Formats: sequence, C-alpha cells, structure tokens
Amino acid sequence: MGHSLQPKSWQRTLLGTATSLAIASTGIVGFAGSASAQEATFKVGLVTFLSGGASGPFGVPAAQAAETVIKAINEGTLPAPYNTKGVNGLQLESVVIDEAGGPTKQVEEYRNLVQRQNVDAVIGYISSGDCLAVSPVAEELKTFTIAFDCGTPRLFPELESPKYFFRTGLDATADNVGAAHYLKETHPDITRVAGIQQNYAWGQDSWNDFRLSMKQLMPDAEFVDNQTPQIFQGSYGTEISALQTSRPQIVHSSMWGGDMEAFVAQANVRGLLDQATAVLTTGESGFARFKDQAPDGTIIGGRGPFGAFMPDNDLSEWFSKAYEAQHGVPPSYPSSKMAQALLALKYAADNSGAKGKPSNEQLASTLKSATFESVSGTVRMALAGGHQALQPMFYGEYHYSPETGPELRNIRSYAGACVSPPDGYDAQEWIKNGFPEADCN
Amino acid sequence: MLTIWAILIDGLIYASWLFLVAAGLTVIYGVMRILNMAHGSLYALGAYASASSIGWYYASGGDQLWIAFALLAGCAIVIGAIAGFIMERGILRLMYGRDEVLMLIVTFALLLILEDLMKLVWGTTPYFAYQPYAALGRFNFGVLSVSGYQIMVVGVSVVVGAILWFWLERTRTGKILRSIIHDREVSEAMGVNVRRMFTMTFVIGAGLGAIAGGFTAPIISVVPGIGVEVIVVAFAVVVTGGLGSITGAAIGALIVGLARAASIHTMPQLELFIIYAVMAAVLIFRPNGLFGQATARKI
Amino acid sequence: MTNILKTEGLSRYFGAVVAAEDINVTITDGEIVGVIGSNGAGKTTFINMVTGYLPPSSGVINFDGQPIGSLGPRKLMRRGLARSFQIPQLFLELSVLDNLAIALSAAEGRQLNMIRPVRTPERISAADEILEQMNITQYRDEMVTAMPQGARKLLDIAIAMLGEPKMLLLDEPTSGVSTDEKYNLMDTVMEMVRRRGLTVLFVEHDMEIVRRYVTRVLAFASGVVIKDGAVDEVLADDQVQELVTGKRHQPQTEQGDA
Amino acid sequence: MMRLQKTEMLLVVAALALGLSSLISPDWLVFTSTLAIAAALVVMGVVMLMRAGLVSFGQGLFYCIGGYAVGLGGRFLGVTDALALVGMGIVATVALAMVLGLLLTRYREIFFAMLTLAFSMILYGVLVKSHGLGSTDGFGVVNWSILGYQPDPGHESATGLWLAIVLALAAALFLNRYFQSSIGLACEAIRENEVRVEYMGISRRQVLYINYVIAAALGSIGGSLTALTAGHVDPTMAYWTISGEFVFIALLGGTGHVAAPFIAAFIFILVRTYAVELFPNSWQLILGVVLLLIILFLPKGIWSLFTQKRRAEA
Repeated sequence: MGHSLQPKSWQRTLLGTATSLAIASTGIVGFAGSASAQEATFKVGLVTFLSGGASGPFGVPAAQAAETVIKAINEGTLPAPYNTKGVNGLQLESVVIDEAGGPTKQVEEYRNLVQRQNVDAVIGYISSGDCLAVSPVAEELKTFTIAFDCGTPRLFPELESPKYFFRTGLDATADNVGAAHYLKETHPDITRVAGIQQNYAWGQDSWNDFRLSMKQLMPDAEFVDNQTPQIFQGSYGTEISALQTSRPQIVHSSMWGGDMEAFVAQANVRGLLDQATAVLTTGESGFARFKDQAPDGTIIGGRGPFGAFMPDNDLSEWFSKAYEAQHGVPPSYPSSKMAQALLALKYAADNSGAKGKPSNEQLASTLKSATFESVSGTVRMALAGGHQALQPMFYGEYHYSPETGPELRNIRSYAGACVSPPDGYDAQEWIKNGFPEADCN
Repeated sequence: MLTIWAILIDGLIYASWLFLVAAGLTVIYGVMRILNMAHGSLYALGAYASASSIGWYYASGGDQLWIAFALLAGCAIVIGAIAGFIMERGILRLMYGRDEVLMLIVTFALLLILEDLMKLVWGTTPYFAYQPYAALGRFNFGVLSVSGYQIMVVGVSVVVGAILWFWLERTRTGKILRSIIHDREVSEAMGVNVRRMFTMTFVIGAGLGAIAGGFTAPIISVVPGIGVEVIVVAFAVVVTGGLGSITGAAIGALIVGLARAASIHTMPQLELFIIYAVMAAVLIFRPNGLFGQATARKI
Repeated sequence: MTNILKTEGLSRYFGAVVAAEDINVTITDGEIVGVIGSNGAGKTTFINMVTGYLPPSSGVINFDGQPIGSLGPRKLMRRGLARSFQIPQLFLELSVLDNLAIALSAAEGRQLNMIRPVRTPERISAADEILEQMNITQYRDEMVTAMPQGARKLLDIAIAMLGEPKMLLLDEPTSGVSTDEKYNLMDTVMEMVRRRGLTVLFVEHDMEIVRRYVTRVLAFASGVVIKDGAVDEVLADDQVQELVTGKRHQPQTEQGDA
Repeated sequence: MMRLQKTEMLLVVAALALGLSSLISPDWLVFTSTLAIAAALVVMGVVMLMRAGLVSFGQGLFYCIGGYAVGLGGRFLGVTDALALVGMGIVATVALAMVLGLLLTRYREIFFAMLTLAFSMILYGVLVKSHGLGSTDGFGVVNWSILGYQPDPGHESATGLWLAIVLALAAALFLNRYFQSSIGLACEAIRENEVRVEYMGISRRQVLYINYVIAAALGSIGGSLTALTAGHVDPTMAYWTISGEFVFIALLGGTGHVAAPFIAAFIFILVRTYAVELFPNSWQLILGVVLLLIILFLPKGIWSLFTQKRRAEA
C-alpha cells in the first residue's frame, strides 16, 4: 500500500520515531519505577465509562460522584460515622480508567491497575460483561474489588466461593421482580403487556425476569409483544408502531440512558404513552431531564434506593447537596451507587483494625456480611455469602409540572428479601417456583 | 393488513433517514473515491450543533418553531461544512493518490479524533432537543400514528435528493463532477481543477452528513458514540445501492428500510443483522451493488 | 501447414458502437502477420477476443484445431496462446527478477508451491538468461517502475514468451518506444521468435516496422478487415492508404474493453 | 537464501529471548505480551490479505470463532487441553473460511472490505441473540492445561506466554517461507496486476482462496490465545471496530516482514495502555493522531524504517 517517500523525509521520520520510541520506553521504565512505594496513601482504581453511550448517563455521573466523595473522605467532612479523615487514616488517591473497549481489554486494564499501578483496591464496572470477566482475575490476583453497578445475576453463581470480589448493589432480578410487584399493587387489572429492550444481555435478562415474575404475580396478563432494538439505536419509530399495533396497556422497558430517554420522548409524541403506561426499570437516571416528555404516571425505578429514591438521612442529604453544589445537577442513581461503593470501602478500611494500610484480606473479611451506613440507608451485605448487598427495591410514579419540577408520587418499596433470590437459587428458577423463602412484608 | 401499512410507512420513514445519512457518503465516494468513515462523526457533529443551538434557543425563552428549524439546519450545515473543509484541506489533501483502502483508514483515524474532540467540546451528558419533534405533533391512523416531524424528515430527504440530482445532472459543476467520476485522468487532462472540485465535494458531503445529524437530533438524545453507530449502516446502504450513485443510495435506502421495518414487525429477532444480510445478498448477485459500475483496467 | 488460428464471423459491439464485425481470419502455423489500422479500428478488440479476455458478441474462434468457446486467458495460455500488451502489464512494485520468477514458476504449469522459495537457482539462471538476451540485465534487481518504456516492453514480451506458447500476439510492441530503440527492440524480439519458431500476430502502427518484419498484413478499419494479403500489396491499396496509413482518425472505442 | 536463513534464526532468537524475559518481567507485562502476540497472529492474517491487495474489515469473524471454540470446548465438551482447544478453533475456522472464500475471492477493494465486515457482523448478531452463551456478556473460559501440565495458579500467564510464543514462532517461520514462495509472490502479483496474472496462466481465485483460508486460520489462533489468556470470551470479538484495530496494527507495522506485526502489536498495545492511563478522556484522539502520523510519514509502516537500506543493496 502507499508509495515510497523521498529519502530525506523518511530519515527525518526515522529520527522522529526513534526518539518517540525511546521516550515511550523510558516512560515504561519510569512507570514501573514510580509504581511501587505508595505507603502514605491508599490507591484505588476507578473503572467507569468515560467514552461511548454509557458514559453520559452512568460513567461520568459515577466518576463525578467519586470525585465529590473522595474529596470529602480526604477532608473528613463526611457525616458520621464516616467523619474521620481518609480511609483508616490514609489519604485516598484514585486512578480513573475508561471502561470502554470490551471485557478482554478490561481484564488487561485491571491487571495493569493491580500489577503495574499497584492500586490497593479497585471500584468500578457498569457493564455486566466486564464484571464477569474481571471477577475471576480479582480473585486470582487477590485484590479487594467492588462492583458498584453491573447488574448480571450470573456474577456470583459463576464465581465459586468469592473472597475478594463484592457488589454493593442489587442485581437486575430485583429490578424486574420489584416492577411486577408494583404493577400488581397499582395496576391490578391490566391484561396486555408489551416490552422494549435493548438487544443485549441486560435487555434479554430483564425481559425474562419480568415476564416470569408477571406469570407468577399477574397470571392473567398476556404478553403481546417484545421489541429488541439495537443498543444506541436512538430512533425507535418502527418499534413504536410495532408496539402500537399490539395495543398494550403496559410497556416494560429496561432501556437505559439516552436510549431510554429518546424512547420515552418518541413514544410520548407518537401517543403510545397515552395508550399504555411505561414501566422504566432504570427511569430514574432520566428523572431530572424528562421534563414534560414523560407523561405523568410513568412508572420509574432506580435500581434500588438510589438517586431520587434515596431515603432521607444525613449521608444522602449531605451527598445530594455536595454533589449538586459541585456538578450542578442532583445525583442520579449511578452517582449514588458509586458513593455507596466508596463508603463501603471506607467502612471496610476504617473497621479493618489494621495498623496503617489494611491488607486485601483484612478489607475483604471486614466487608463480608457487614452492615454499613450509606446514602441508601443501612446496607446489609447479606447475599452471595456476604458479598452482595441486600437492599429494598423502590418504584414510583413520575409527575412533572413546570412550577414544582419533577417529583415522585405513590412510591412503594419492597424489602430486599422480597425481590432478591436467597443464596443457592438460580434467579429464574427462584421466580418460576413462585419466589420460595421470599419475605414481602 | 394493518401490519403491511405499518411496514410501508415505517420503512419509508426509516429509508428517508437512511438516505439523508448515506447521501453525503456516496457523493464523496463517487467523486473522490474516499469511503469516509468519519461521516458518522460529521453526523454526530451536526446533531450536537443543532441540539445545543435548539436547547439554547428554547432555554433563552424562544418559542418560534421556524427559528428553531432555521437554527437546527443552519448550525448543522455550517459546522459540518467547516469541519469538512478543515478535514479536506488539513489532512486528506496530504493523502491523495494513496491506496483507496488506505484512505479508508485515514478517515478511521479522523473518526477516532473527532469522537474525542466532540467529547471535549460537548461533554458526555445527553443533549435533548425534543421541542421541534414534540411541536409537530402526530397524525393518527387508527391505532397507528406517525409523528409530524418524521413526515417532515421524509420531505427533507426528498428535497435533498432532488437538489443533489439537479446539481449533478443539470448544472455545469455537476457535469464536471460526473466527468471526474467517469474518468479522473481524462478530466484532469482536460484542465479540470480536480483539487478544487474535491474540496467542494467534500465540504458538501460533510454538510450533508451534518444535516442528517441535525435533523435527527430532535428525535434522539445526543450522546457520545451516536456517530459510530450510523457509519456501518450508512456503508451498508451505499454499498447495496452501488457506491457513488445517488439513485443507488435512494434505492438502497428503500430496500434496507423496508427490509428492516418488515423484520421488526414480523420477526424482531432478525433486526440486528437484517441490514448486513441484505447487503451481502445484493453483493452476491450484483458484485458492484445495484447501480455500481465495474471498473476494469485498460490494456 | 495447418491452421493455428481461425475466426469465423467474429463480431463485438459495445452498445451501438461496432468494435469488430464479421472478422474471418485464418493464420497458418509459422506465419508472421501484421495487423494495422487506425485507433479504434478494432485491433485490440480483436486480440482481446482471440485471447479470451473479451467474449465476442457473435462468431467462432478456433485455436489449434479446437474452438476456444468461453475459455479465458488462463486456459488459452495453457493451450499455447500468449500475448503482450500495448501498455506493458507488469508488476510495477516487484523487482524485475521477481516478475520473471513468478512468470517462470507459473509457466512450469504445476500447482504453485507455498513453502519453497519462488527464486530457485534454476529460475534465477533462466531469468538471467532472458535478461541477457534482452540485454536489460542492469535492471535485474530494480523495481519495474525504474525501467524505461522500451525495457518494459521487452520484459512484457519476454514474459509472454515463457511457457512455450505456440502462437504469440504482440499488441503494438513499439508504441511508446523511441525511434532509435525500436529496431533493436524488434530485432531482439524477432530473434527470440525465430529461435522458438512461433507463429506471431502483431498489431503495429509503424509501417516501417511492418514492412520490415511481417510477411502478411491484416488491415482493420472501423471494426472490419478491409484488406488481407502480402505486405506490399496491402500497403499499396488505396483504401488502406486512405483509412489506415493516412492521417484520418476515429474516436476511441477501446474504452469499452477496458 | 542466505538472508532467509538469517531471518529464521533471528525469529527463533527473538522468541527465546521473549520467553526467557517472562521469568524476570512483571506479571502484567507477561500478560500484555501474550495479548500482543495473539493480536499479532491475527494481524499476520490481515497482512497476508493486504499483500494480495485485499483489506479485511472482518478478520474479527475468525478471531471470535477461535475464541468461542476455546470457550465452548472447555465449557460444553469438557476439553481442557489448550492445544486441543486451539486446534478445534482452527478446524471450525478453516471449514467456514473454505465456504466464505468461494464467494469472497470474487471481490476486491471496498467490496471485499464491506463483505467481510458484513459476515463478522452477522456472527456478532447471532452471538448477541444466543442467550445460552451469555449474549453480549459472553462467558468465562475454564482453567486449561497443556499436554497434561496444569499451570498452578499465578503461573498461567507465563505458561500462556510460552504457548503463544511457540505458536507465533511456528506461524512466523511458515509465513516467512510463504512470502518468498510462488503463492506468496503470486499474491503480490495479483495486487499489482490481475490481468497479467491471468495471462500467465495463474488462477487468481485459487491463489486468493488459499491465502484467505490460511489468513483465517491465523485469526482463529489469535482468538484462541486471547481467550485462553483473558479467560473470557464475548461477541465484541466479532464487532467491526475490533477488526478495524487489526487493520490499524497491520498498517502500523507494514507488510514488509513477518516480524512487523509483532513489533506493531506491542507498540499499539503499549501506546493504548499509556494513553488510556494518562489521558482517560482522550485516548482515542491519541490513537487517531498516531495512526495519521504513521500513514503520513511511514506509508509502508514502521518496518520500512529497517528496510530502506536493504532494498538498495539487495
């Protein structure tokens, strides 16, 4: 390909490249050197989407939350019980990495973080694929790692006897079981249910869980259609007509971010949302932006007690204020979830009983089955043998008026034990068998 | 019956959007033999330009729909044209005469660069300029409904198509361009200032990409990465129709649009790869696409 | 003396353009035939059809006793029909030696090997010999792009002669070659032709060359053979002088077969 | 001939050096090197096609099949021997390539690029749809052994690197011969002038077909190694941007020499790693600029820096 160049220019380039390569290599050495010897500070790797479609709604809000919380941790300005400086007295230093690029690249980046950057812990991962790929590596490298957002129910079943890997949020099962419960209570007589999900694992799992739950809770409901547009497709005209032709009363969607907001706006204009009520399992992330584009009564969830669903307590109050002050918008659920993961880290470090820097083992054993305070209330690490949070699921109706702005009405919460399968159950089996051992009061 | 109508309407709507996206791509390829991967980024650029301008307009209390549209189209075209000019003069110009596929990679590099530049300028929070889309309301046919805005987009792409056709077939410039398309060496020999034509073509093509983005912005929420999503689809359309042919792009858009609508209404699970299946099928039977000409070497 | 090439009612149209019409030619073994005609008279079209590069619109071509039917250049080459090109068709970015090496390897007619180097000692010496005969040895390791037109023509023809063809079609061997090179070039080529005892059909614009090297001439004009006979007789013909050797020119139609 | 021998010796030495360095170099570097080698194997395939004048935007298809063969073989067939898994990948790939090749050898330039892209995107679509295989999340690869030897925890990466080195060396030695061979040269000849190739009596389609199938096999090996190393497979392996990355690396290195893809892959992965780390928000921009500079100043890739002199003497 291409054509030969004049000797002069290539000699120049030869020099250029040579020098740049030299710089690069010294760079490597430099890093290898500087990587070690980080005693005074506790170094945490933060992995979240900084590019691509998940960056706007999730990755960046989470990164901004981390910025806010880490600053407060280091200044010791958090409310009790976190009002001590740093984590176990150590200043918290963060390395932020873009989660884009797919699981293989993330495994590589994870190893770089742990083995080259010598981070003491890793917090991150929005994509389920990345969680599934990274968790075994975390165990192999014996590094304390918290997944703050990814929702796949397969995570812990596929990771036999985890020691170092934790998830401080709920998995997608809870979202959809919760949604079904909410429908049963608020829309008892609906019969025609449709769905629209992004065409990838998250969407497919969500629809499966929701369908199975509905079969249990509302056996009369008929599933008239499920559309699976490509992720980041943006324009849903055709899908909307397809849904309209099937005349649903409820449209369930696990779409998130820009896709979800775009779908709502389009479905609203096209009148689909006059005919049917939308149930948006991640709708909260659009709470501050829907304005009058989402019709009143639209049912939205926040993947747990996060974002607008945060209960009133000192921490959530402080967090909402601090976050809005620093970033201009109220925190959405990804922000809260990141905050929760960082608080979990601080909790584990402060209570590890270690002198100076706590070891991965100390952190892990402290967080395992622990109960800690968070922006979402009191969190019990009660699932997956103490490695995953057990939290209530919240749903509510979106209402908007130009005067009062957006608000949530008719909020209902469902105990964690009601929406999450107990250990030892495959999520779908658990639902199919009618939620054994579920405790819904 | 209902479904068939739905398929036709949705297919047409989607096809018109596809044509808007693909037109610039095919013009540029036809004249310059560059398959511009950065076309998607120009689309995104236009989307951001129009979304932010409309957002600003309504935020500052404006409520005149026509001004919003003027802003939408205007900002998109201007920023697209400027970006196109910079890309052509700044980078592509240095690469002319290189292998066709190498140019593909050059534009791939431009795509990477633009993606991040846009992120630096507009950040990552979704831009949401739904007002024009909402303002045009909808038309109901029984349970079916079509948004007025979508119908307008159909109109826009028809107009764009017509203008392009007139420009290429009826104007002097068009004549020159067609001569370049037919045989660059000869037209160069006949004293055509090919480079100037290239700049013009690329700027226009870029503008078209940006317009497509501009008119799409009110429908979608504008986030990083929307550009990358449309490129391959646009490629598929253009290749199906035959590279460098406006008619081809239009027909290709219709075929792909209808095929996709049909699959969504009847078997949604195929939607993800229907476009590629159509492209592959067409290429198997017409190796140069529907309206593409084979170019063999002279001996 | 047997016929090696025989065409019957051979025609080719590009849309409305007549590139060749009702061409009936018989070439016997060992003949050296010149083809003359102004641009667009159908000479190259004729060669392209005969070598299977361009399917005729109608008519039959017999080569070496069998109809070539729909055989392509590759199959015909295997049957012993080789050609050179008006614009030398060489591998510009490869060295001259490699051009010959691949040609030699192909000429051996065996399945191409994917492990043994193409530059076997035998092929190298064979290549050197050819370069010797053509006295273009100095370009051996240059890329073809480094060679002057004349040398490229020679290499192009040399490659055509590999693989023991029975018949050789030369498409304007001297076009683009400076007048002082011309005769050396033709002498070298004809020397090799004679040594191999090939039948040659060559298209030529330069009547001097034609007079000097051929025994028989086919005169083409706007796709038709207007005269076929001994050199002097044909070149003396008024019609030929008006349409061919005269200055009259017709528009290019050879775009078509490009 | 002499130079050929030398190249081969150099390759062996380089391989040994790299392998031994794994004893001292940090684990992350070992891991990264393995991924780089895996990528380089796929890129070799891309380079083979480029030498024949074809650019594939769908080599991810075979990369992905190689990866999934490892994943599925381990998970559903209980095969745990790395070599066996790689072999299964190759078989599956070659079978598919032999079918696709029949069609693809008819296409050139953009059309070849787009068709290859289409096929890999179709596989992507199928995998995304296959819920049993974890859809876009993919699934983990079981612990593997090699010829009965089960690398003990912590030493997988070193073993993986050795495996990669051995396979890559074999491939490199073969390609080095291949590029000098009749078919290898015929590919370049086809790139230069198909008309002449046909008139020489060479079947273009046969040559391109063989070339395509071998390139596919290399892609599969690369995919299998990636899967074994990263311990996870997912459909993104077949997504067109991944194929684009391979083309990127191929251009970076150039088509001049078998060693080029390896050097290029290392540089690419290091540049990307540091870009991601130092400029988490604009690493794509950096990659883009690097790519532009390469194309602008080294149109024949980094390797052209080494060859300028030889060309003159040779």
